[in-house]
Amino acid sequence: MDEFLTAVALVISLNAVICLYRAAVGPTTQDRLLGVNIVGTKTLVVVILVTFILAENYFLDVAIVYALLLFVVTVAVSRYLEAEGWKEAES
Amino acid sequence: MGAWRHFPILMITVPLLGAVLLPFLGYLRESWVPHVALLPLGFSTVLGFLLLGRIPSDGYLSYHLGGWEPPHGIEIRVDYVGLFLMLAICGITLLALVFSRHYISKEVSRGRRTAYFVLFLLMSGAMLGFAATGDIFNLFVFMEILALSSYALVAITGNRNAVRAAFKYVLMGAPSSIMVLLAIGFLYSATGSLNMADLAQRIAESGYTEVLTVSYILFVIGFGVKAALFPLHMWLPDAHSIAPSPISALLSGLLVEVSAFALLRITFSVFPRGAADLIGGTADAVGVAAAAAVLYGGIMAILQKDLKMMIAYSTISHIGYIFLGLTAFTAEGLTGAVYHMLDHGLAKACLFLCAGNFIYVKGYRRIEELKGAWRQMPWTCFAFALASISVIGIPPTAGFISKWYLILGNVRGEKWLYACVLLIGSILAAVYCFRVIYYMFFQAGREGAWEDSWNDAPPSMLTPVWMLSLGTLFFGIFSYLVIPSLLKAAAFLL
Amino acid sequence: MNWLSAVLGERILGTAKAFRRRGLLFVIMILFWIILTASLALHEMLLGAICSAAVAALTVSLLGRALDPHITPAVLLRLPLFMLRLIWEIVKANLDVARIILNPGLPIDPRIVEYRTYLPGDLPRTVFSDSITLTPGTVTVELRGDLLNVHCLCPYHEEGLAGLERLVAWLFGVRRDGEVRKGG
Amino acid sequence: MRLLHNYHYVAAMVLFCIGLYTVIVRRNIVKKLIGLNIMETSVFFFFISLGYLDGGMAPIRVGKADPSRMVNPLPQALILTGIVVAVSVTALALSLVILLYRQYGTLDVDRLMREEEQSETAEREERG
Amino acid sequence: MGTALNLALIVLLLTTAILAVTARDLLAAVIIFSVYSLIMALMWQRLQAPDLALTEAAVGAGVTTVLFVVTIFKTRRREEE
Amino acid sequence: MKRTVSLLFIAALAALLLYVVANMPPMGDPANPTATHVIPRYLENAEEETHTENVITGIILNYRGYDTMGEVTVIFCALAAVLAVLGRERRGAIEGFVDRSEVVSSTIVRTMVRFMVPFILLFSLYTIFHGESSPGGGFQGGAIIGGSMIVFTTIFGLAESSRRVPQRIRAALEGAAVMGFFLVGALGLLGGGEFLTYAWPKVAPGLQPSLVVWLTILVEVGIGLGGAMVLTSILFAMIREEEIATAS
Amino acid sequence: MTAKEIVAGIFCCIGTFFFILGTTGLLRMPDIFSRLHPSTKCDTLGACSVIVGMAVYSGWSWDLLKLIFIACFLLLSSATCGHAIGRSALRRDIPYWRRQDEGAKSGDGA
Repeated sequence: MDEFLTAVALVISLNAVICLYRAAVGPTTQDRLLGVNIVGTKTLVVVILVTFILAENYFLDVAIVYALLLFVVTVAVSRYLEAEGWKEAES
Repeated sequence: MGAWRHFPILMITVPLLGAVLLPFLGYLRESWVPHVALLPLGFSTVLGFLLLGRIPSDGYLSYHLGGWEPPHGIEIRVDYVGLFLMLAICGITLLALVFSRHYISKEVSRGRRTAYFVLFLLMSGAMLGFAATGDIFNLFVFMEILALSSYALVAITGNRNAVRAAFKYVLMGAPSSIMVLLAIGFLYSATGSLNMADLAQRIAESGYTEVLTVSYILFVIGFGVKAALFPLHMWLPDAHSIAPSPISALLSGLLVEVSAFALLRITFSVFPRGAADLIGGTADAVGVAAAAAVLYGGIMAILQKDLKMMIAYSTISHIGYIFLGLTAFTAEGLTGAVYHMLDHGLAKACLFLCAGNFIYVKGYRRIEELKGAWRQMPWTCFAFALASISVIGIPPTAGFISKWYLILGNVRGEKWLYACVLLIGSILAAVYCFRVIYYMFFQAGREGAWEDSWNDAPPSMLTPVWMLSLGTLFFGIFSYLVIPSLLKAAAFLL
Repeated sequence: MNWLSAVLGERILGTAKAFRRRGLLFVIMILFWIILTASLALHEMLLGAICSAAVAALTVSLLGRALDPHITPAVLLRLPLFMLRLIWEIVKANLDVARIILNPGLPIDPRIVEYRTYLPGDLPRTVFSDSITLTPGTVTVELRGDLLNVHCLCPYHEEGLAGLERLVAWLFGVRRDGEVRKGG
Repeated sequence: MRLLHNYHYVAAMVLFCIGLYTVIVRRNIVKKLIGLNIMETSVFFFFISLGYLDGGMAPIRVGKADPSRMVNPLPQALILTGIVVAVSVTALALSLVILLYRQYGTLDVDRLMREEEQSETAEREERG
Repeated sequence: MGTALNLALIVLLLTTAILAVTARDLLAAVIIFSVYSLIMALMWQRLQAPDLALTEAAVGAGVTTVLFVVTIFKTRRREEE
Repeated sequence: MKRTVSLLFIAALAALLLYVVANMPPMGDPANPTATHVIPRYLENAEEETHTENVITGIILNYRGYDTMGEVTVIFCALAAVLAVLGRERRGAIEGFVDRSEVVSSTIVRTMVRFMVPFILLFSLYTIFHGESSPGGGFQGGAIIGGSMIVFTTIFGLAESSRRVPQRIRAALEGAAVMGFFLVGALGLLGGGEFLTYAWPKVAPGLQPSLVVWLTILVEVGIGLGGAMVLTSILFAMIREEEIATAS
Repeated sequence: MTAKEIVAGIFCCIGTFFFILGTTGLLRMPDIFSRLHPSTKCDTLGACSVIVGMAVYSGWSWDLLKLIFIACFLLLSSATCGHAIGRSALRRDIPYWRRQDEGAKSGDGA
């Protein structure tokens, strides 16, 4: 079972590599943020998988932190993206 | 074992604790802050003097924090050389703090004064901890406190140049800290220990010679940046000349020395004698760099037009002296290096504080503007001259003694070339110092540049200056009080 | 004496209300604490009670305002059913999106439509728009007052909104005319 | 092939060099700080790899776990301090960046230095 | 299989690091840097350091990123040519 | 020219580092110096000696407590440095601060943040208190509180946020954290032990185990709250759009 | 291979499938607004089904509750994050892709 879970984690992390394409290319910053958010979700899932691969259940705390932090970062950054101050800077 | 074995840790923590308490005082009574800030440092100084007779010159005081014995816990290890340096730190920071009280009204805005004193105390406490620790990772932690507070103190005036200089300093200082951390990692991977004494033992037994060598190289690069060794000195002239003068005095007179001292500890306490083949090549390279630093610093100092800039370049040159003493690998050279740390600390702090006096009274920074300064500010000018004599190395000042031992050490180590370089460095120092002295005393200034009556800086600024310059004289005349013990301690280190 | 009793009554009622909010928050928090600590030992529970009380006291003004008028025991009872239904909708949504993505022609015709909801208050609207985001081909991109801007992947996705609104209305016990059903 | 076996170390060193490259070569100061952070994390990564034990467990003794199979806790304790230091340095450097931008209007190191030269020449001319 | 996962994570790390360094848009660089921190934390968890994974996720990905974003918001978004 | 020199330097360093790595002890080998020298004692005895199940917490707070004291000082120093650079915040200045960006954040996000902040806070408390038996500890918990403050501040604005965590409270907690650490250290001194001994070996040996536990928890809470407040203050100082008075 | 493991494995496979789907959507979709759809839906469902699989795998234990909490949290947070990103795109007047014009056209929201 561990091998299987590791394989799943591997597939998901390879997936994340592909998602980084969006984060790298854009074209808008929102696209990048979205890509990053998705990579973060995948990382979270890998954390959960690793918890069960290593059979150390307190790693789930780390997963909770991941979920909280993903929310915090995405919301904070998109809030800054909304603000008007960007307009002249972006051009 | 009496209560005095707790003195080192109290010397370190009391300034730090004082730094934490100061903001509250600043909240209640802001005007008391400069006075109260003196208390913790004074306390440390007193403790240091009390400790003076207790530590033999061929032994050390080991203090186990939390009661965990060394390889497992952290050890504070104060040997004679370390105590010597700690006393120098206490004394010079105390004097610079006294000096600051009036001076900061000139350069630091009102809202930042409390922060200035907080950072000042943090910096002194960190320097003391840095000099005393016997654990290599703890060294890193205190180095970071030191670095953070010094970055902020360079930028504290908040004007354009200060912020730029501070940022330059961060850009060089932070990567160097990381290199030190990496070096610690390599060292740890090869030995499995972090305690300096334990490391010395383990290194002798360890088979991973490549790892140890590269670790030493990284230490040299990291501490070399912190100590502004020649090719890595770029941050120093800006930071030292732009910071407020008491801070320049600390940076130039102590911080750089303390970093060099850390490298000394690494070279002699961590890498044992048997490991000379590990670090020999690197040490030779350091010697070459140091020799280049002596010449480069001297020549650049001659070319400067700004007084503080000149003193800053002179510091680069003197760091070269200290490193040449280290790489001589003889007891005399080591003694010279340690004595030069003290002497250079006193003299450089004095020079920067004198420059601060000129800025405070007249706002003059450039060397040309000092023509005829004697007429108005004789006390400052005489102190400046005395300190300059020590920088050049003319008897009977401490500079002469330290240079004597440095040259002696290099001759004993059969490094004739370096001995010559040291002599040439002194000649360069004479050139740039005498130029200023000549301007001050023997040239007439521009019309109206200086008043005819004596109108010197306030006593609270003159006293530190004079105490520092008299200190160079004292340690020159009464060097026999210290030198034998230092020689013994150096032989013990080697 | 009349006004005094009125004032007192109000004060007591107000305190009771605040207390109820705080109590609710406290219960939620201590449940979360039990989940985190994964134990029912006495000292853990004591520590948890202290921490939860502290957090509840600190954040009641934050969470309470959003929760108070809407969260009733009935809502809590209906929540699991709502969740099940929502998860079913999410699965359907995913299959739908999967069909679109895997189609080589990418048959989408996106547009942003406006939708005026009759749900009152922040919490029901938030739940509604989050459910919209999670269900077929729709993402809420703006919520101003009772006006939602929804980005639809295909025109037919728009039709699902009304059903979803009914579901959320059922959860919070809201009728079409905007009245909140008491008690449920 | 020690290098292949120690691929964690290799990765840490490569990241370290990427960070150093950014700090030294890139001209934008925010970019330099990102490079600094990459350097820092790479060194932390190196430390943690040092403490790893094949088939080890996290050094948390829940139940009666076998201590000889635990990974080395010391580097982890050290790096915790290291992370704090890193975030402190970053915060300070970023506040310096804000101040620099306020006063120079640029984030480019070359321009900052050029400004400095200009201001120096201006000063020289002004003084005669 | 575990080695493959580790390698994949290292590839992710290197990719994110290079992307963060090369992106011309500073905000994008910072956002990608936060992913770098997240993946670094995951890597540390693989190396059995849960304490540090927690810290890095909270500090590296959370606090540092937001401080960077605030700075960029207050200064200039694009790298100058 | 400069660029070439830097590139050469980096290339040389990279080659050097890779050369070292090729000669380093193999990773994960139980016979490595790192795994055999100091560590066994920590792993064997940490639970009895420091009363923590999480060996890392035991090391941080007991064996290497002095480092942690330095770490707390570093945080404090960072705060002092940032405030020195950006200018101190005037009393009550932020509370009257008006958000200039004029963008009101979305209702959905506001509601969700309202909903999540209590959970984040409770989770961070859990992290702080359970540092000795599960991953976490003072600073981690503090950083998570810092995260909650970040999201709250960005969504609700600086004024609201600083009304909830006023400067008085922040300053008091920041100072108290560091001071508490020093005082706990000095407590060991009074009891006849060394600095940072969380016990009174000479005075009350019988009290020792419980004293260690309580002081450890006290220090953890101190670090957590202090660290959180420092991070919050740094964030506020950086967000604050108040022109500072530059004096020269 | 117990039944529990098989069920968990099936859930993991479903989750992986949805992840791949989400990635494909993220790459294929023409503009930011349509990219939000696969990310908020497929990724959330993928994550949730892996989490459910793990919950099945862990059996009746405290981990189950934690996993359920994480899943609920993920549902809420990904919906909110999707909304926040979409709103910031709308606010910044990023044009959205329309079928009729076969190209980007500025949409002012409605």
